Amino acid sequence: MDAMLHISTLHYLVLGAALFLLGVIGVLTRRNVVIVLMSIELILNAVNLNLVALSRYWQGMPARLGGGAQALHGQVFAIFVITDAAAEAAVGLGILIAFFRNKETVNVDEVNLLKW
Amino acid sequence: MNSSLLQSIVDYVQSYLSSNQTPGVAGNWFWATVYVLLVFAGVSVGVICMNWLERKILAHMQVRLGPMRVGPHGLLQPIADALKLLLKEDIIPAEADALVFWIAPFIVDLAAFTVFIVVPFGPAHAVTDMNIGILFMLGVSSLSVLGIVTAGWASNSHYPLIGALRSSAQMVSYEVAMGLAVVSAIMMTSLSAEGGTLSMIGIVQRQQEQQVWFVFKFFPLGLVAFAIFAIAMIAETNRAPFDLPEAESELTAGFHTEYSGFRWSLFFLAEYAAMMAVSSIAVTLWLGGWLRPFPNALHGATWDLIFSFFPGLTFLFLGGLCFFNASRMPKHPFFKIQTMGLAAFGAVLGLIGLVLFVPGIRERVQDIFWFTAKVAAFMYLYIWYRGTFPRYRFDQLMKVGWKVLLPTGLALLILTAVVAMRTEVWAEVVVPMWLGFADLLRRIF
Amino acid sequence: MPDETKSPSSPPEGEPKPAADKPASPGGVKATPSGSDASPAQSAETKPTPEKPAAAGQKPAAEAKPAAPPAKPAAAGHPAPPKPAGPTPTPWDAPLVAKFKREYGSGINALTYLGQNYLEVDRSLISEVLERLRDEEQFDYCVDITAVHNPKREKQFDVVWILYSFPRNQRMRVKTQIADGESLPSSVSVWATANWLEREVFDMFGIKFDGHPDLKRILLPDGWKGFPLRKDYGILQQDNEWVQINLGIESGQ
Amino acid sequence: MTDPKTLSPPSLETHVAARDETFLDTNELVINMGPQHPATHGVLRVILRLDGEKVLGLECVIGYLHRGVEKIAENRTYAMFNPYVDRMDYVAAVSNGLGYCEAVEKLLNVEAPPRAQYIRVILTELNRIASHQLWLGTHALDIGAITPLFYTFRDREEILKIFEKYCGARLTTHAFRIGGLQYEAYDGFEQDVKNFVKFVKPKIDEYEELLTTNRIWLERTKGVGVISGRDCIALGVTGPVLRASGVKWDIRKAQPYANYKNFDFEIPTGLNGDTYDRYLVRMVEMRQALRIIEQAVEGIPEGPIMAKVPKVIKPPVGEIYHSIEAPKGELGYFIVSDGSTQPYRVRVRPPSFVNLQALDLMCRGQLVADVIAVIGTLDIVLGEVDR
Amino acid sequence: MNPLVANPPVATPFFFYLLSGIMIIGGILVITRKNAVHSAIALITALLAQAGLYLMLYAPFVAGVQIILYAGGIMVLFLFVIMLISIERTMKERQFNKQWLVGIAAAAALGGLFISVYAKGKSLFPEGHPLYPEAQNTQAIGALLFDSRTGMYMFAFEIASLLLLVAIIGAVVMAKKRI
Repeated sequence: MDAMLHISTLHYLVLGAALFLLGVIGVLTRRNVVIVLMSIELILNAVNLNLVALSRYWQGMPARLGGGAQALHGQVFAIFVITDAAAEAAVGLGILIAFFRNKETVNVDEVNLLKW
Repeated sequence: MNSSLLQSIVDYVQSYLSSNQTPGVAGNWFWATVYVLLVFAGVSVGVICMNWLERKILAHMQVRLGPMRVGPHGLLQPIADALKLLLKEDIIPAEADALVFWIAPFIVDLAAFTVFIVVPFGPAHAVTDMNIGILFMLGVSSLSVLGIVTAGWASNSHYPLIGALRSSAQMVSYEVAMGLAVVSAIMMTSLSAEGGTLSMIGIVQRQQEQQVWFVFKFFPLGLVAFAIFAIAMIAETNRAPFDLPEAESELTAGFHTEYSGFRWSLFFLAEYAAMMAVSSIAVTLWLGGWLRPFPNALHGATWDLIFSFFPGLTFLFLGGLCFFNASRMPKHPFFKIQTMGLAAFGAVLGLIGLVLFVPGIRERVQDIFWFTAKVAAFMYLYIWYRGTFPRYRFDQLMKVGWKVLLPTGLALLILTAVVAMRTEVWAEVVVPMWLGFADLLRRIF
Repeated sequence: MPDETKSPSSPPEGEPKPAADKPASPGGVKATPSGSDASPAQSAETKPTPEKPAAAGQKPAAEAKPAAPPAKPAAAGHPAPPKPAGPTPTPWDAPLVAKFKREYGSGINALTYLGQNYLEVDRSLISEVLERLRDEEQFDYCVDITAVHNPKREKQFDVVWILYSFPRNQRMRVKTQIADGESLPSSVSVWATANWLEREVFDMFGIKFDGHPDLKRILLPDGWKGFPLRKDYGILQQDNEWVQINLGIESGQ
Repeated sequence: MTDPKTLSPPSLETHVAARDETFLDTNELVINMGPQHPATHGVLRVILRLDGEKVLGLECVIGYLHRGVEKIAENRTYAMFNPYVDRMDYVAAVSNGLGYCEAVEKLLNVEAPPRAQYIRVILTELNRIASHQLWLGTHALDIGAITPLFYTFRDREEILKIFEKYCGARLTTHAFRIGGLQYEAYDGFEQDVKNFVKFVKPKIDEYEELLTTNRIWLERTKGVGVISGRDCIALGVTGPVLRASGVKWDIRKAQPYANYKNFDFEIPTGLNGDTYDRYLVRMVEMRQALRIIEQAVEGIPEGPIMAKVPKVIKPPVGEIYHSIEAPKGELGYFIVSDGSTQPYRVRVRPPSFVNLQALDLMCRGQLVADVIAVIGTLDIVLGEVDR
Repeated sequence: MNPLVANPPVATPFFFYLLSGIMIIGGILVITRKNAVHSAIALITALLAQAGLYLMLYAPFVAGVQIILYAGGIMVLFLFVIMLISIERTMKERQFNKQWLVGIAAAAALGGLFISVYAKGKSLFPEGHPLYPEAQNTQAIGALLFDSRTGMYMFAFEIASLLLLVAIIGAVVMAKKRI
């Protein structure tokens, strides 16, 4: 019970893993490209959660091991991941629109040609 | 026991009143809750006042009287309106996506009201002081676009959809210019000894320290940044002359065409709350937040005392205005109740004014007063614009956002950065960089 | 009022007014008090005969028609013919008229009434005449297209084009007669404005215009029955029908 | 200014904008604007074909206000039909009445006496100002400026008061009778009119102050709904729209009726044929109308106000077309008489109806917001479009 | 003196379970909803809850970026695109593809992997309560990103901005019909 009530870094990691799995299931099973992209966002967020949680953990480390207030690399990395996600969403949705215009569908199973 | 309980309550209140921290920062959950409720109530009352004021001021700009029937000078009109809206049938179009249609106004309201938890009405008068205060405000207020987009989509009708698309495009593009202007102000905070800050209270304190409102800092850079923000915030709140998403003549009512009654009133509430929120940002960042005007020219204890009388004087003036108008009411018995009501309202205002002269209260309240007065000036500007300007067309609006405000904001940012750079940075970074560059050139050629 | 057809104080283009209008303007009111029963056929004969073989070839066909134009002034609106109180149309003399007469012979009849000129044109010539009026005679502005229904005549409809020329500052009308069910060539290609005007004529009279891009009802709903501005259209019929269908009772009208 | 002599048949095809690329043109949107829409000035229904916000084409659906005025005329006597014409362009009822009365007078071969003519001109020009004021208010409202509406209505009220004092009605006045006037001008009419002229002159400056140099107003109206003089003529567009496109043509000058030839006034013309020019043209027209009123009110002669018209109006057999320059454009009446007391056929040539036809051409390639501006600038009154 | 150090957050477990519950439910809704707009709203909710978790982890700057960029930016883009493509037809189609079983199996395998990693390497995972040493989080991140002395992500930052530029151009090229 104590483990349940005392939120440690591990809790965040488990949550991240769960979200990651949900994202993977979404990517693998859905046919709607928009939802596939959203699942990818879910995956990226799960990773971000891990990064931030571990960064938090690392700050608690002694400074001689590289911890302390400056140990924010995880958070910086999370920011880069968000940047990445923005780029990915922009290009992905751009492709989606081009695809939709040509095929009138957003079904990922229809994306089976290397040309329009 | 009873007296000791009372005593402890008084002590508690006293301890709070003498505290210099916001309840959120002090970790005081009770006071934080009280503050949240107070802010919520205050904003709601502000919206009601704005409703009445906008109709009256606009009416007088347009050679008409505005509401005159419900209560003296239509003072009770907003309440009547609110009642009417609450009692109206709640219509959800048959083809609409009921769930999303239902949620959308709440998203907008949530975004509009949540930002107020970091708005600093005074050094200790805020729900909390966040490390990322201004970032939080910008972020959360940008969430309202989600509500608008979903409202437009869920209505399943062309007009709301176009309104929503317009609105989201407009808000997203003006956020950029807005952000640039904000960054330049934040850059100015970093000139203080304590370093820069994103906290709303911190920003005002930096202005106090530097003894200048940021609107006057690095003249005209601060002014330009303020102007950019002032334009962008009107676009951000979808008000005239940028009120395209709800352009009546084109899109009937834009994204909330299909909304009625209570749900519509939520949009209305959110619009005015958002107006106050962005005005608060502008006041905090550039106009010195809760600081009283003319702190440099008219400084000293005497002036402080004189300025601290202003809240009470304002209320007395309003009360006197009520009495004056009550005396001008027609003497017909039909108007008897209205006259009495107006006089009573004036009396209440006067009493509040008198209470505000009490020394302890006077000192605590003047921060809130000056902040509110500055925000109210912005509110008046909003109404004035609406009475004066025609509406931009969509492409022109985008042009203003992307081709005028954005480049200006970028240039401003760079200029501010250059001007604000400290000497040691010049010595350590800029000069060596250029020297190195020159060296590189020399080696190449 | 006679001023109206006089040369305006400042014609827009300073264009001299054609001579044709001059005699007409005073004559419109008092100078020509009725009488002159100059039949159009006569006046047509006073004109030079058609030289063009093509026009000559038309002649036999046109010959059959004189019956119509002479009948015209009489029929111009004559359910009740009684007293010839007012002025009657007089022939219209103008270079334009002379030219058209020369080419089309009796297919064309030019008259002036109250200082206003009009051409009565045979239906077969109408598209050509209209086009030439615009191209050669500068009648660049089609003011209006309308029709008049005379159920008692064999050719029931007068279709009227009201034209105006900016360079000449001159108005004229072109009229033609068609029977019920006959169609007319559309003049949308001549004047773009004819689009809606022809639609309205179709809407109100049921006259079809061939070659019109989108000939459908314009003012009345699509399901409307009948053509209201025909004289034989009962005003109440539509109402009665609607009441019977929708309310299931006899209309009280 | 377009030289009408050089006009040749217009090529409208150039305006049929090809569907060119826009961002995200995933599908074409068909939007139905009206008939219940705040900006369609009544019950105009416009079906817009949009590409994003760009107009690919539009179709007007009209007739919602059709009352069969022309059919009514065939069942009324000449005098009885007179009030009906007021209901067509109800914001310029006096002009409608003027056109009808003059047309019948022409058919009857009578002329209204000079005093009646002068009063007619005063009232008609007052009504032109009222119509333009209403146009300005609603047009500005469409473009988003809400305040001018109230200013113009405040000032239009003064005109309506004069009408009310003159004939008892404010909107559908039925001010004129066939052959002259029913009512003699009331005492103080001249003074009222003079006062009004003095009152309204600074007000027009006030409207202009709000709008003419307003940046947003300029951006919204310049280059919007451009139509060339050639296209105007081809489409039969008349009135301020035609003049704003550079064609200096006004029936009051070209073929003067009433006694406009006695008055000194200018015809304003525009250069670009856009919405802004139409706005300026109408503003100048208001001032010119004031000029005419000033001259007319100075020179009102004494004398009878009614010509000798028989009690029962029975025009001789014949037909007449008479047109006047209404505030919206050329308002014509084509009346066929069969010698009886009822007109055999009355055809009204409504300026709004014909001008509305140009909407499609003017809006192609523009944005939705411009459609609103263009509908406003055409100054249509649906009562007249539908009759 | 740092207020955050002075006042450790109250009711951490409650808020953690609340927010993580919202996130899990949101995630499930994202991958199961038929209507893409509903999915998007569920995702937005999850993202906002995640921002709350960041705040609990004393990463306010990341939380702010999460709200501004994810909820306010990326998701608006998603909603925008969903509106542009007609949704009715998509909703009538089958929602899951043929290999949904395979997908779930793969995910389950991955989950098993996670669990086994946890079970085997329990000692590797952090335990105990972290301290609350951190004060000027935003400033520290800024220093890490930009400072001329302590910053080490300057280059990466510039690369990221280049990436965004490329993404902008790419999105325009993709979405525009004819350039």
